[in-house]
Amino acid sequence: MEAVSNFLASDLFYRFRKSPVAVIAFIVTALLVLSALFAPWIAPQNPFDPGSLNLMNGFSQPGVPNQFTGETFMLGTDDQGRDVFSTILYGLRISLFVGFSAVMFAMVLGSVLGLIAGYTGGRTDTIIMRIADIQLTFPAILVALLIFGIAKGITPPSYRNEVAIWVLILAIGLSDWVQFARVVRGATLVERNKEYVQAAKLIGRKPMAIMLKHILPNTLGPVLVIATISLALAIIAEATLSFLGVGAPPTQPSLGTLIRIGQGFLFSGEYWILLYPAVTLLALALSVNLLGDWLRDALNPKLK
Amino acid sequence: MLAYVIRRVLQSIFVLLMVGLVAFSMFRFVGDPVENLLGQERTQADIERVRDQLGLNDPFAVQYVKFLGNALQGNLGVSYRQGRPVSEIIAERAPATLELAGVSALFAVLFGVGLGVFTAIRRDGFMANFIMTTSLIGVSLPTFLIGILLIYIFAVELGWLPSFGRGETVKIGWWSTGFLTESGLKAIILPAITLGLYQMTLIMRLVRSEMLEVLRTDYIKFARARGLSTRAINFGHALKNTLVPVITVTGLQIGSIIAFAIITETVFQWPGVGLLFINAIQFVDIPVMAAYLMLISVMFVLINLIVDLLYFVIDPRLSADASTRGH
Amino acid sequence: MTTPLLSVRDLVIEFPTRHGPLTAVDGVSFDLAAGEVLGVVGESGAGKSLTGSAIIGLLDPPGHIASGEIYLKGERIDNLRAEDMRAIRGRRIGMVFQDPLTSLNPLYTIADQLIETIRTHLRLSEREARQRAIGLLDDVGIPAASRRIDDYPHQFSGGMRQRVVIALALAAEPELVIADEPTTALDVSVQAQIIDVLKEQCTQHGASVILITHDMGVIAETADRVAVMYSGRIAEIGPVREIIQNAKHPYTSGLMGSIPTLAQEEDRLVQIPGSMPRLSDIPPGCPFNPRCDKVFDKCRVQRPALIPVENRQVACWLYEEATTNEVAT
Amino acid sequence: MSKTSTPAETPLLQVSNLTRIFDVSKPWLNRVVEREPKQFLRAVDNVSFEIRKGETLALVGESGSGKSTVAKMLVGLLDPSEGTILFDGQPMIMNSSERMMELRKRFQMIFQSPYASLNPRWKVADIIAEPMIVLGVEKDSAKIEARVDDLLGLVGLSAADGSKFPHEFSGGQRQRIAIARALSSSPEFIVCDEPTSALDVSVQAQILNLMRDLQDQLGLTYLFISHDLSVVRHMANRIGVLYLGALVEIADSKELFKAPQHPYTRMLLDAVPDLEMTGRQRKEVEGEIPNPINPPSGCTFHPRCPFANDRCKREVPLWTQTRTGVAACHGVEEGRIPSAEMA
Amino acid sequence: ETLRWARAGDSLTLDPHSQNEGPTHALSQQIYEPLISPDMEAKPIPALATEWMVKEGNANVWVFKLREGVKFHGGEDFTAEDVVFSFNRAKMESSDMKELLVTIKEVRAVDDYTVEMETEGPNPILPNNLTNLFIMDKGWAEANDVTKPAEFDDGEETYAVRNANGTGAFMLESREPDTKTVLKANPDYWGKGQFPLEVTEIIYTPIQNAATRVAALLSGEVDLIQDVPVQDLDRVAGADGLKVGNAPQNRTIFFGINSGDADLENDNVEGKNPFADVRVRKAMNMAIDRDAIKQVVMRGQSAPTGVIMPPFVNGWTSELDAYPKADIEAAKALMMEAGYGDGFEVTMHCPNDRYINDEAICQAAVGMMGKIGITANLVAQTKANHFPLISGKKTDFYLLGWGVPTFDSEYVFNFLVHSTTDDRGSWNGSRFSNPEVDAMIQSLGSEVDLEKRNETIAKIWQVVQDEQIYLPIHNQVLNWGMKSNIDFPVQPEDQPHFKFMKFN
Ligand SMILES: Nc1ncnc2c1ncn2[C@@H]1O[C@H](COP(=O)(O)OP(=O)(O)OP(=O)(O)O)[C@@H](O)[C@H]1O
Ligand SMILES: Nc1ncnc2c1ncn2[C@@H]1O[C@H](COP(=O)(O)OP(=O)(O)OP(=O)(O)O)[C@@H](O)[C@H]1O
Ligand SMILES: [Mg+2]
Ligand SMILES: [Mg+2]
Repeated sequence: MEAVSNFLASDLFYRFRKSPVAVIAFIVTALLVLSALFAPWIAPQNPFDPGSLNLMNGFSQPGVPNQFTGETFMLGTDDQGRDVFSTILYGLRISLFVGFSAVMFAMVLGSVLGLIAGYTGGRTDTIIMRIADIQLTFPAILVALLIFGIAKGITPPSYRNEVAIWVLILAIGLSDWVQFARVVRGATLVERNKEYVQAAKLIGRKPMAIMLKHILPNTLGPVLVIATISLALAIIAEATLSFLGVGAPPTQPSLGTLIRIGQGFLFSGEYWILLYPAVTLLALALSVNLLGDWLRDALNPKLK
Repeated sequence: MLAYVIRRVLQSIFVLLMVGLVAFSMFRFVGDPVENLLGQERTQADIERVRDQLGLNDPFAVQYVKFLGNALQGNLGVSYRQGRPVSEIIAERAPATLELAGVSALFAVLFGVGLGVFTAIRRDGFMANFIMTTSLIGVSLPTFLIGILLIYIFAVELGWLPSFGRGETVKIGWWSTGFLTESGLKAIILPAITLGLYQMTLIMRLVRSEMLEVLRTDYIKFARARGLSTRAINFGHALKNTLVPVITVTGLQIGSIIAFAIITETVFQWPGVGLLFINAIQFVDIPVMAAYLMLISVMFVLINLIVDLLYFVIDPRLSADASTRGH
Repeated sequence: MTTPLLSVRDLVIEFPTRHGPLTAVDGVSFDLAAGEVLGVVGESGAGKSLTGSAIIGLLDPPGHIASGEIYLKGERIDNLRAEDMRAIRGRRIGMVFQDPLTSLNPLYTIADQLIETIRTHLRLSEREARQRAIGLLDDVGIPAASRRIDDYPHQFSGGMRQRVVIALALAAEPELVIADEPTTALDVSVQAQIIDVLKEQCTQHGASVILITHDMGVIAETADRVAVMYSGRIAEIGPVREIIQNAKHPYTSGLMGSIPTLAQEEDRLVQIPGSMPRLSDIPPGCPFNPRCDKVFDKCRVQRPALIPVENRQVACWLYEEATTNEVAT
Repeated sequence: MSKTSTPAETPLLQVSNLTRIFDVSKPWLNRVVEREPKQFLRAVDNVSFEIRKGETLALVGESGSGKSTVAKMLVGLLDPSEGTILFDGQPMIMNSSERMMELRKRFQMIFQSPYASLNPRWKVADIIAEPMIVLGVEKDSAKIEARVDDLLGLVGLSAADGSKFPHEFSGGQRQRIAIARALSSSPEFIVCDEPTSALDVSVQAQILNLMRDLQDQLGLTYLFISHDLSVVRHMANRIGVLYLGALVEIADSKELFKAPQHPYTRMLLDAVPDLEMTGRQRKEVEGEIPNPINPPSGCTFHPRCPFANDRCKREVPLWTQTRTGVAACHGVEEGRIPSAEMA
Repeated sequence: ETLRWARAGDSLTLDPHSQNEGPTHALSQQIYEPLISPDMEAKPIPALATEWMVKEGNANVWVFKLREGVKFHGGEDFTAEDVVFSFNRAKMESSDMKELLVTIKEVRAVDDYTVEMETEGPNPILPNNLTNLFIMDKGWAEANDVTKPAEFDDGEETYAVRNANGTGAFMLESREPDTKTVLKANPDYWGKGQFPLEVTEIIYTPIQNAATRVAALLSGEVDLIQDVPVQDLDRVAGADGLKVGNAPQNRTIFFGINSGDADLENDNVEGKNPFADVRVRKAMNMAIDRDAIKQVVMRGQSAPTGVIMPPFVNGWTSELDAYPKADIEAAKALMMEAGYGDGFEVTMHCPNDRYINDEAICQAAVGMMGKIGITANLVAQTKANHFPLISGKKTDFYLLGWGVPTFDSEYVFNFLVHSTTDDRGSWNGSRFSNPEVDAMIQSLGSEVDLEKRNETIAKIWQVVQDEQIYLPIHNQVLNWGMKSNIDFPVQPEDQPHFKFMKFN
């Protein structure tokens, strides 16, 4: 309770209220996240249950009754007769889940490695940062493609669908940890020379305790900013990967997969299969990006 | 500085070996090349014969050592798909990718730095805020969609620019360039924008925030106190200091431009190494994939080296204690 | 009376915040005669730097002059257009900042920075400007100036850098130099050298100096007059010697007492209880009243203006009767 | 009174031949390519002194003279390259043994920056309680709470301040919190590394007064580090002067100011601006501190010393007993330095 | 006139015997010629051979009369020597065409313009196998050291990969693989007067991405594209100056189901194989709504079928081709009867870059299976990953397409119905194995009595249909988009022969 009222009184919240862009971005993000969370209750159809679909509903125009079945769909249907609106909600779920998990994974991995590298220094630092360099040599989509390749090779075919999402998360997360590691390492290098760390060393605190209790909380600001912007990136990365055929399975499409499917109908006039998922993705990525942007400025003490 | 270069080169070699190893071990999982090599009428005996010929029955370590040994002699093997030496194919395709990446990078850097400086100087202006917000649209849609939309608008609907390929090219030695013909120049516009848009946004935002940071430093304040003109301060003092961190990121970004060319090249049927790689994946053309990854790493390493050397040019402090960098 | 070189009248500097404007400098007025050295002391946050920045027109936004006037040789300069003010900066008013490490652009040689400054203000050729630059460096005591001028800032030690900064501030022979804590970042043994150079150079060029510092010792040795600031206001202003030896304002005397000295050995230092109020809750009346041991009712309600006492001015109700008549107007 | 010393007891701290060498060489490859040897920086060079129970020893010196390095070695934040430190007769070996944990309770440190020395994410009460908990001084949480309140009161803050965060306090108040933290494990010996140099004079006076009060109250022993001679004079019983890592003079506080022996000590005194307007004729201070990586030969002060001769350039001076204490100077030893009584 | 031609994939090599693959043959067809060539309706017509017949008195020998006065692009005369050389080359180990020629024991030149081919036994359909067997010039091949097709371990590019010297209507001008290939009309072509030969230059560019390919046609940058996505047909047909041509393709799309194994790896039924029960297979067949797939997924561009062969094939009948109407209720009842009333779960494998809308077909099928309680987990992946699963017998439920280049059912049986042995049944992912059927299939190879042979074929088909070994979906329809001034029929094998192209 106190925390809430503290937050409401804080400068951060004040600046938030004063920034219309941030407020709008926040509302859009919140709406999208909530509708993804409650998709099963909001969506008129479960598009992930193929048995419940009627193929004849395919390519229904938004708001116009289907010529064969007479059913009407607010945002139309796709080539499988899936309600585009429901599919967007469910796809949003997948995209957000992949995005969140990938960023969490990258964040934890990167922060831990960065913390260790920055605090221990010396050889450990060199090794970790060299690994980071190698990682950077492999641009994100290559990492993802390769991990996908490996996963395909080592998982039995029947589990592919189940692991596909986790592989995506791993692939995107792995290509993203370096920036967390770098930022945390940089912050750790600064913090570890601060006198409060020396005060803790003086009383015989173990390095682990110093890293976790003292240094880590002080590196969270920039980490949070990167995490936000990474979230948008991860969602886009998932979409890009699906273009290369390594995204979510077609029976459980993410927003990216929907766009990949929909782009095939750009010339044929079934604009809604592409347009609505694309607008949703744009709204999501844009508002998350704007939030991240705003947060970066707001948390930067030098930028007031 | 010499020591620095030597160290970088040693590190690069290590990186390349690692990349080679990683790449090589991963390819074993991408699929079975033999299936694609033989038509649908092949027999089991054919499969065995070809596996043998390709050395796919050797133990992994033997394959890797063979690969490395050959690679060191500049022999990257023969493409399964085209039956031609990979080095030759790469040499044939690299100019297209390099020209595309070059133009994209130029586009990204020119506009990125320009708009970044503009938005930093006019920090609270309407235009600046507008640019800042709209620029995010460029990074909020996947590249392939942007490419397809551009094709739809500029090739199909307006008919102004070609939708695919490089147009006419001219050979200069082994290098084929699209810069010397009108159709070549027209053809590069859409792919370059598609590819560079993301990097442009990134550079622009980075330049802006670095510039804002620099504009707040004491030496800028002191420069103002000396009565220097706004121009001299913004462009002479602030911009140059902004460039130091911007160069690193730009270097890294150019690397990923080359990697992301995979998607742009697929969308625009741009005959570069990215398209080659995608074809290679579909065909499990292992020698081509390996060569491509090595090429990307070499480029990355090279770009990073150049970036690091640029630092020495820009920042006089570094020549004094080069040793402390990179640690 | 001759017009003073610089005249600051009721300067108010504000920062807009979510809770309304914060007044960081509140009604500061003083005059500075040509060739005079005015010391400005006060605790951190008292508004010293803001006052200095306001004079040279370099307040960092969102800080701004809310009211008051600043005159340079009788000409009002606080409301000039940006371009006109730029022409004054460096040419007529020079500035030296605290940290020589960060005041110089690390990517340009000393020569670049000096020549750029000189040529911005004076019509000189590149060669003449360079000649002049070398001369300036010589003057501020940089050995082998003609050789070292092409070095980069990082090749100089802290003290040398601060000499370069002084040379830069004096490059166009300004009439007024504002030095904001020019020695704080330097070593004890170098501080004295820098103060000497600064003073000597300004005297030579006939420039007046505003020396901002919180080191009373530096002021004692350098300034002609001193202004003691507290909570954005001047508490007391007058000749250095008198203020140090016989401070009138309770804050000033407390301040003097709290400085440990080499000469006398006291068991305890004089201690002013509490600390300077934050800008957001400056008490009504005299801002010093909660910490003052001589406080009385009036201090808590009414703000004292500067009251001339002998040949100085004090903002304290203790001295009211002495000059009631003059103040009443 | 704190300033009356009792010389008979064994000193609380005995430091002998303490040396710290930093390896500041370039990386191996650079040295090979550029044909440079390894480079070492003797940040602290053969320093010996003692501190008696209840007294305050001050170390003064310019930036880079090794003051902080000495302090860090004393509290175990840095390992000495050579030399020994005896605390109450026991050697300080910084490991996590039981004995060392016991020893750790007995000394503490106050740092220079009141901003960096408190973890901004911790509440003040937690900051103060941390040493107690980690060192196992107190286990019962109610008692810890009570002691935190006591400590806050002791340094002039209120118990309610414990639930705030550091950024809600002014610099002086933060330094009080830092002092409270230092006191929480009830140490006997506190190393103070420029505890007031980041503070305003009026606040400095409060802190200095507080520290002296605490010393009287709790019988503390201080090693007080500062570059400000006036502050040192106010706080210390004895003063050691460091130059380029080496102690050049140790003397009783009063004596040192009255009759500085080493030319460097004199120079430092001369550099202090004169608030009293005594009209004392100051000598212009010569030059700046040399690069500690390549210190001058012989007596490292000789390039700036007005009394230097050939011997000073060649020979490293040894300790000489002076009228007021000890000093390392050929001139003092030879008696060719004119006496410089201060007023 | 110049023709700008695009399709999804490029030819892999110009060496005519290295790759037995559609796009590769499509390009080679313009430059090289076989003895007997398919025309635009895929009917064999004389090319380099003018006549062919079984040798009188020896059923094991075919005689070919060669066209006289034909010259290669390099100016060399075409003779029987070249035919012998080319056939021997195509029979080599490293040739990809050798399987089509396994039955040929010897090829010999009788005189300059007569060639005899001796087969193991009587081979009535040999000429059908020769339509993609191109003739090279012996002298040219020897001079350029390309007397055998490239090996994979050679490490070097052989000359024939990027150079060509044929007798065809077009000559190679320049080639950048995957990018652009330019052909010029052959001024000395023997067929002048017989064919329209209106195209003077062909610029061939592969464009992989479907949207880009269509965009290129819509924006007028190319004149003819193969592989028009079905959803874009209307747009292309409706665009000014463009039209769409179509033709049934020689390829059937169907699902394979593993009915042979005792237990399935990819299902959730313990200890037994639900697909082993023919009722389950029948139920699955009934659950598939082929009309809906045609209507929605294929946009009308497919011919639903009940048998896994296209209509061109010897053995095809309209009865076989007939397919049941989807009947979920009946299918469910069958499932119940088989003891799977509650359904089961199984993995379905599908390529996503091989056939027209392959992934979408699978998705639709997943939904249809769902309606009778079979939960199919769809794994859609590239062909490079998909096909090895089938030939490696690692998938139980999969999509496959099959074309019949020989236009004879035997080809289908050999690969898809015969049990898997060293030389047969390599694509039989159904694991169906019946010794009697195997024996019947083997007999087809040497049966000279065509009537008897056709009877056997019909019998085998009956088994295939009764046992419901496969679930046929449809025959693909080919669509080519082109400028409306082009007069050019769509060839059922997806092989354009530009010498037939006319402009108006
Ligand atoms: N950008 C700002 N926003 C809000 N308050 C500000 C800002 N800049 C300065 N202040 C406030 O203005 C007051 C005066 O600041 P100023 O820098 O003039 O103090 P000073 O006397 O120079 O102190 P110091 O000795 O620390 O340099 C301070 O209380 C400070 O907190
Ligand atoms: N970790 C380190 N590595 C290398 N050199 C060091 C290190 N720590 C200190 N030094 C060097 O040792 C010398 C003494 O440093 P120290 O911090 O003890 O000086 P100081 O007297 O405390 O100075 P200050 O007044 O600036 O705090 C300096 O030259 C410094 O550069
Ligand atoms: Mg200030
Ligand atoms: Mg120190």
